[in-house]
Amino acid sequence: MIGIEHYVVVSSILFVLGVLGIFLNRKNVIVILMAIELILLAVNINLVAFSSFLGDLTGQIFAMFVLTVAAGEAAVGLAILVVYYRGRGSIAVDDINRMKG
Amino acid sequence: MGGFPILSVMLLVPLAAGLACLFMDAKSARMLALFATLVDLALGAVLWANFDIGGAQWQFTERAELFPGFSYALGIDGIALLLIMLSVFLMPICIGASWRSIDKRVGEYMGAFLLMETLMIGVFAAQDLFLFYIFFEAGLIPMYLIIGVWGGADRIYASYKFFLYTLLGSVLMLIAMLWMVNTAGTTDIPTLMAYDFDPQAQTWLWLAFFASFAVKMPMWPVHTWLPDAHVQAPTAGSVILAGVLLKMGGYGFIRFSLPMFPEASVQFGPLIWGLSMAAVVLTSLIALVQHDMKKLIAYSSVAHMAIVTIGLFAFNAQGLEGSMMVMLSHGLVSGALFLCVGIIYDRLHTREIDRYGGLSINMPRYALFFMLFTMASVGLPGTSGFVGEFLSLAGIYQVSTWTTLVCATGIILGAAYMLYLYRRVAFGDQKNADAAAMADLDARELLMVVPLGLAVLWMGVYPESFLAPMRADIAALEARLARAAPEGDSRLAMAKEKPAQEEHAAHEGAH
Amino acid sequence: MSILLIVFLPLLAAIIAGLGNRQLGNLAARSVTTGALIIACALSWPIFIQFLNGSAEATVVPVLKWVQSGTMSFDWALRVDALTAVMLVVVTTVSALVHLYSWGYMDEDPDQPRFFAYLSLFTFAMLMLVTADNLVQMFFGWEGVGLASYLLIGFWFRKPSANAAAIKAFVVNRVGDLGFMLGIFGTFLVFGTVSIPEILAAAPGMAGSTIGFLGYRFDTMTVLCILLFIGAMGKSAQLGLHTWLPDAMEGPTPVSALIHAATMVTAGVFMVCRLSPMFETSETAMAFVAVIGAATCFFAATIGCTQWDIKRVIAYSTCSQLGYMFFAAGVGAYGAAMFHLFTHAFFKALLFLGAGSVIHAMHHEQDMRFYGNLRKHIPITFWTMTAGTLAITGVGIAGFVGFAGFYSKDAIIEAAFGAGTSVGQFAFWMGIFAALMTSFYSWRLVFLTFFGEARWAGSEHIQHAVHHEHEDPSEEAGHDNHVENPVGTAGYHPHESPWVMLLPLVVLSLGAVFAGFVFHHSFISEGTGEFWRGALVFHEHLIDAMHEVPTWVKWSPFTVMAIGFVIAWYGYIRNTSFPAAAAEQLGPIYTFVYRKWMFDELYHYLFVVPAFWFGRLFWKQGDVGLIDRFGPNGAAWVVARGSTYAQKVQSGYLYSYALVMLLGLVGAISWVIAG
Amino acid sequence: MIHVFAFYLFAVLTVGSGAITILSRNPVHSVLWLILAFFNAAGLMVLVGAEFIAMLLVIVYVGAVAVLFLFVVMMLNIDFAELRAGFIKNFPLGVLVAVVLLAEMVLGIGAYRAGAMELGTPDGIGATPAGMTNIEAIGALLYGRYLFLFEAAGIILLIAMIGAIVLTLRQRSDVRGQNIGKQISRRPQDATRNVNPEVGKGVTL
Amino acid sequence: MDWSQSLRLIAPEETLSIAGLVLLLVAAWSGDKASRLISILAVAALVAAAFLVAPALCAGAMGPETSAFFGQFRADAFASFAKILIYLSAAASLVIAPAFFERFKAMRAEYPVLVLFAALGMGIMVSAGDLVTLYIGLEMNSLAAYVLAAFLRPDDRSAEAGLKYFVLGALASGILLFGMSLIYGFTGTVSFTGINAALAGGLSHGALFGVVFILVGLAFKVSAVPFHMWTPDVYEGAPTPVTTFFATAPKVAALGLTMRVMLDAFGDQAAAWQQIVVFIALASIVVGALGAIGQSNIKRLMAYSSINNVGFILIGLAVATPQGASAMLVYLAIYVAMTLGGFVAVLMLKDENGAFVENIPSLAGLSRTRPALALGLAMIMFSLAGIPPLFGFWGKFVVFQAAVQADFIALAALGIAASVIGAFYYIKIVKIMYFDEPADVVKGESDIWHKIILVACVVFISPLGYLLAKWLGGLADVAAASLFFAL
Repeated sequence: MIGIEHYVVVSSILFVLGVLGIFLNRKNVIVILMAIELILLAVNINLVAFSSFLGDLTGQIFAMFVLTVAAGEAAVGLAILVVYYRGRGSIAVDDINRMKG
Repeated sequence: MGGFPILSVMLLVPLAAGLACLFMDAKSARMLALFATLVDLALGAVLWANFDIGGAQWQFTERAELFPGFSYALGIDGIALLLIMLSVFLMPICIGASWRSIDKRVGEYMGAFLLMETLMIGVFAAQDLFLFYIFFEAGLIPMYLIIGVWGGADRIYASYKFFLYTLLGSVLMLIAMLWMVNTAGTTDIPTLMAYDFDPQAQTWLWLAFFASFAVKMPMWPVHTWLPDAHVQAPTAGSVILAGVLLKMGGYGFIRFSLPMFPEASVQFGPLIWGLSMAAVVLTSLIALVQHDMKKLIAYSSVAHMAIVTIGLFAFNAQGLEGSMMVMLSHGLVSGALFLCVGIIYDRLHTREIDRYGGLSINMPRYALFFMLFTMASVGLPGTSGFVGEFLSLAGIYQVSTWTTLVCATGIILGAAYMLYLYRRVAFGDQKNADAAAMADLDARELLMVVPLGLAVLWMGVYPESFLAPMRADIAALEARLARAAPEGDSRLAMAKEKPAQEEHAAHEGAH
Repeated sequence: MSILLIVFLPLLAAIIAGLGNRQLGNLAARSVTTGALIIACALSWPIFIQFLNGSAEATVVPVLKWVQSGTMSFDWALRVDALTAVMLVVVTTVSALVHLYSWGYMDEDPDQPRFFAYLSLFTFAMLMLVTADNLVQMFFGWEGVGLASYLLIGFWFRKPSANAAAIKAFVVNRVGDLGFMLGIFGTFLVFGTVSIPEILAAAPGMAGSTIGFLGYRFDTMTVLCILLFIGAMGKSAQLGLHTWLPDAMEGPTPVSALIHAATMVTAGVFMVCRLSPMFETSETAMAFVAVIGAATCFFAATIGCTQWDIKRVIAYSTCSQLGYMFFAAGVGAYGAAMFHLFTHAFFKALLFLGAGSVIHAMHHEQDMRFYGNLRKHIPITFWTMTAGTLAITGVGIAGFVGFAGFYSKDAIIEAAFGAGTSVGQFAFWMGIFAALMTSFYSWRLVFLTFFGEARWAGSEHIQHAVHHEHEDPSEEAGHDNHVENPVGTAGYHPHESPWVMLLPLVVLSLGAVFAGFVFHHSFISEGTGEFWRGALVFHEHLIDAMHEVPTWVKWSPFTVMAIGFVIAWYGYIRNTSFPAAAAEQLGPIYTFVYRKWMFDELYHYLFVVPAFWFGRLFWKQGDVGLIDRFGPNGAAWVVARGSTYAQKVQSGYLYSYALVMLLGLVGAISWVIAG
Repeated sequence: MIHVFAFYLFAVLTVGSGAITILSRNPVHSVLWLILAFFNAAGLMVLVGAEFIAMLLVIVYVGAVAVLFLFVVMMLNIDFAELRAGFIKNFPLGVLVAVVLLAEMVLGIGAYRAGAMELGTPDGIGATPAGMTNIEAIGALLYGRYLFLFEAAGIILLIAMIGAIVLTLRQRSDVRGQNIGKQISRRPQDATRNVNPEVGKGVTL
Repeated sequence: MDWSQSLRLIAPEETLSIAGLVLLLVAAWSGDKASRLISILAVAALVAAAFLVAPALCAGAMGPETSAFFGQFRADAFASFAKILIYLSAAASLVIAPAFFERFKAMRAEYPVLVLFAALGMGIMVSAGDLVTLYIGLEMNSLAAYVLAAFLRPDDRSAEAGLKYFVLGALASGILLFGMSLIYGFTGTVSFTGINAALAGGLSHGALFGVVFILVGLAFKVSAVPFHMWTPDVYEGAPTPVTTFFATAPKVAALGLTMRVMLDAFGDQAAAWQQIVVFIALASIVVGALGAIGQSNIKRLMAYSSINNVGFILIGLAVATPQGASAMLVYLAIYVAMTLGGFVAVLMLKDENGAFVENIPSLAGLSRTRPALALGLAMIMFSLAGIPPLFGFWGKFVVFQAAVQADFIALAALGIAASVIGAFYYIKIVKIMYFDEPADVVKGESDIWHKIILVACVVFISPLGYLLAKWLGGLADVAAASLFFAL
């Protein structure tokens, strides 16, 4: 029988993959944005699974809000990326270090 | 005095004048600063005249509850009175010392000094624990600026060292204060002075306060900020630093550490004795080899302050009164010595001892006063230095003879380095033409040193004026310490065959 | 009360002369100070005489409250009793004479007001010391005379040697003062008071009690007395703390006469006598005093035999004589000690002032090797100094008549013997040897100075003086005389000193001649207790013992005096090559003694050098190298490194930021799991 | 049984395509793998009975977000050859930490064995009323109880819109934009002018 | 549940959102020309909203009547306290903005609108009564903030700041969300009250993980070490008015939110997370101070300073008592004034061409060229260092007082000892301004609004501030009490 544990494991793996995607990549910011989407996906799986196993719809409502916000976030993120690209002509993560120290 | 809030006025006058100075040109700033400090001196005289010796312990009290746990409470006892007097007495002299030697940013300078005066009086007059802390700590700012802006070549290092050293010391005290207030439920200093903290807790509280006061004092081995600060500060800065700021440490011990944590104080007595012994011997030896006059006097301050601490931690009337007298005397004397250095520094712009020599020839008046202050620093009887030193050592003798012996070597070493200094500066041949051409004290300088000289002699010949106001307070403190006071190692034991009651009488005499 | 005038007139005069300084002018300063002293002197003698004839009682005149702290209380007060009276006349008389003498001696000095101010200040301090009613005021005087001594030794402050000597005097004295202070503390601890009469009254009751000191327990009175005596050792230049006294001769000669012969250095003796009831309670302390005194007496005399500087010889002589006084006190003969103090003041001041006169005449040459044949040039000086020498060597016929020193020194030697203790025996023999040497060096001084051939030519001072005259063309006579003058004079003509200098010499020589004869009944005879009236402990039985000593003991001082005289005569008049040969023969011993038993070298390497070395060590290695390096600077370094590291971590890369966040997350989770 | 099979299929595909998303060197491929991950995640959601959210996921993510990504990837005109997805220098440390994190999460939460997780007890507010479908129940909650948040979410989308516009909109001076109002209000008399020039003088424009 | 009551309780939010929407329309209609007008109107709206929330604070509102929308939203005294700070600092960042953006010809009408919406989001954050509201508020603020960070398009650094902020912010949101999902799963509810009740029996491992994830996510928002890495870069890169905004309002909001979550939802399980907060607080104090020491850009320095200050504020959280919460609020109020003043002073540093000076060495000798400005900045620096008698000391004082009262003596002692490191760089600024020879760089004229705000802030942090201490402390006490009021 598939229990809640399975879903939590899957979402945990996805979450860790997303986190990995953020900091392992050094060339491409877009992939980082996608990694963020993966994290949010992991959260959504968690929420939905909990919601279902609890028999409580709040989780699904929450997931909906997360989806909504994620869409907005993606838009803003890509917009910033575009601005950045226009200024610097690059989206390599390695180049994003004009400010440090 | 009726309900006249004289302490508040004393705080307010320099504060207001200081703020006004910021917006003034050099000339009027000087005049205003002098005027304000003289007004405060006059108020101080009124304060002293109206202080009722033998009256209530706390007089001239003012109290305004600002909010729970913090009130604007002022009031003085004899101890505070004397230290306030010291402050207001030195301030006009400081202004005078800066009259010509400070020519840049005079308004700000005077402002900083007047602010300093407010804070100093505040420290001694505060009756609320946190009010005290605020005044105590705030002094860092003007002093930092005074050293940093108007100081010597290496002023940045010195000002940082001064600021951070003392800050680190005092922040720990704040924690202890918070704990005390939390436990005792009051911020009122007089109440706290009578509050019996758990001896276990006292240990930590005492250490926290010690961290602050030891640095401020300064005690060996946390004294190294002092030589730098003194050397770099302008003359008046050194005067006020040595004259009053160092006394805050001693005042802290006598106002907080001893009465509030008697058991812990006794417990840590040997620590203090050890540090003081080290301070006396080490810093005196160091003073002996200095080439820089101010540094020499700075090191001598460390040694003198060690006499204060042993007096305080003798836990008896002689020691306590002695250390108060040392503080007052050191305030005058080291201030005066720094002034003496400043006077010749203004002429030759060097503090290098070897550049001077034979000043007695061309500056006889200067030499006279310098000699007077040197002797007072050495602790010659008849000058202020003696009374305190003698009483402190007499006090500690009853508790620890070793400490007495070691610290008393200070009178030998002190004589050695001070006379060696005097010899190199005022005696000998005139080695440098420019030093030989220096003019003797002018009227302004005489106006500064003469009052100091008179005060030094007064305190030496008739110290009763200074002992009387604090007698009752010291007695109260002694009584408070009595329950924990250690039995000295010099205890007298009568011969066996003596009748019992005679032994008893002898014991009473001895304590 | 006249005592107030006696004490405070000199102070007033000192203040006037000191503050007036050059504006006041020489004459005014001289007159004010000397006048004050003469008045003080004139007022002192009646007091002394009243005590002599028994018409005065001990009194205390309160002046001003001083300190009251807890149970410790002491005031400014002037005590007058027999002991004080003796000191009063000694101090004021010698001081007045020295003031007067200085009119002449210091005539050419540009800084006279300062000098006279110092002298008067000294007198004031000394008077405060002798009139002290409590130990602290005595300490005030004690340090006050130290200050004056410092100032006067360093009076010619341009001379490096004078400065060094002044500092040395002050610092070495402070070592003694340290002991004194500890003694006062201990006394207060034990008796609960510092008032001398009260202490003395209570002292016998403390016999047998013990006190803790430096972690050990000692007999109370022994500790206290020895500590106080250390103070006396410093001030009175006793063995170990004596090194400052010879150097103090850098000061002007009147100063040496007043301070380093007649008054200040005897303060230690005075103190021991003043506190005699205390010392009486501890045999150990007494023995200590006696042994130190006897040793000093011997040791200083040996050095005195070898020195060439006229003032140094007298200085070591002083040291030696002080030793006599101490061992007298140590064996219980306080009266004899005081008597010797009294007579010594006259003849030693006389000797110093005489030496000053010689030096004055010899254009500040002090080396006796460049003297000789002066008796014809300065006859009054010669005669007065001879009187002084007769006094110090103790010429007199036992039981009949003699010079001042005869009465006092013989009394001491007899008392030492009469005490009947082993310490007394030791002191006796030391005293005898010292008497021999006293006679030798005193006569040696006289012979070298006043007899023999003139040896002035070798002196740079004389050369300088002569050249000075040569360059003055108007001084034709000098040139002519030069040709005629015998070899060795270098054409120099010593002149007798002016009358202001000679008058004190004459007055003092009267004292040197008659003081012993006139006063010995009062000081050291049976029934003298009447005179002292409890001002010091007077052992009648010791007087008896003194009278009952064997005859050889009575005659031994005279005998050794005669032997010393003969040796001196042989070595410095009869066969002048003998001393050098003898010195050659003795070799290392001579050098050892000549170099003053190496005390200066020893102290230099034991204290001075290490003090500076340690000073530098604690400064450079301790404060800078250790405390600052690992304290503030170390902390600053750590912070700076931390800051660099923090900035390095802040690399600007997104992935490292994310990694740090992740590490934080993992850390937090690990923490809660572990917790 | 089919349930179990479906779960493992979707789970493996989700995780696998997620992994390839972040590891792929070509961002276009990444987007496509991401889409696959979303599809499978939607499948997982269907398995637990959250059809509406599953559909939403597909529609919103695949339909909008992923396409947006693709659009931007193409628009930025990136030199793909340059994007050789290199890894950071402390890659092993990163992976190690990530693995530790995963292990802690799985082990710590107790998801490694069945029944170890004790979920909370819902308060019943969000329970699906009897007879209502998932979508109806969600609708009721969303427009009832969560109305305030629903409105707030609208504002979030508005902010995202403003943000995206404000950041990327450029008034380019080299491109003449179309001013419709101006075009419409244009009259012949504004555009043409009759002149009668003298000979040899020409026309002043 | 009464809709009308709910709508009444969210009056400030309604004001702000309606104002935002209307102003957006105005902006769309009249373009950037109207940006000044829009700014003024936005400020008015913020001030109006502040007035609307004030009564709740003054009345010490707490309990069920402050709860709106089924407990999702709370309009209690605590929220009011935070909102007043948020709205006022948002208004201040609007007031100071035009002078800055005009220099770059980048003043856009959308700026005030975005700030308004961000303020709205922050208001929702501090009023959150459940996790969903929390998330919505947070994201509303964050999205606006990402855009604002990248707002200065001509400047590369601005875009980089936006990108970094966005990526890391999204990661933090992800962590936070994951934690929330766990909490939801292991408690079965999203409402704080429900969570609190559900956890009453103890913390399961899953819920514990949830708490930690949430704490980490929030720590990012308040820029506490080690989740602070974005702060210096973003503060440096973002346009100065935006940085001012970031350093003030969102800080208040995030801290308010953190307090709300940790003390309300997880308050009874404080033992589980206190030690983490203790560590974070101390680390923030130390790292903030260390990082600041080597800086030559004053905005970056202020960023580290804010990290450092957050450390002190978190000490108040670590003790998890009403006194601690009250102390945090007092500290926050003072912190906002200090930071605002500091950034306004930075904005006033212009060279003779009017270009902004961010380089610390350029401040050399400022006390002689611009004495008043130097004095103000020096006072702010001393105040940030916590030296009495400046008011900044009071903030530290109350925080440590709370720590000591809760028997966190060691924490207090360590924290205060570490504050000395911080003093080092604050007095370095003073040293540069006062002790060094003038570099004569700062010459430009300042905007009148900047002067007004700076003077106001300086007066507040001057010793005169102590006159307000009682009043401020009273309000903070009330606010903290409402936070601890068990619903």
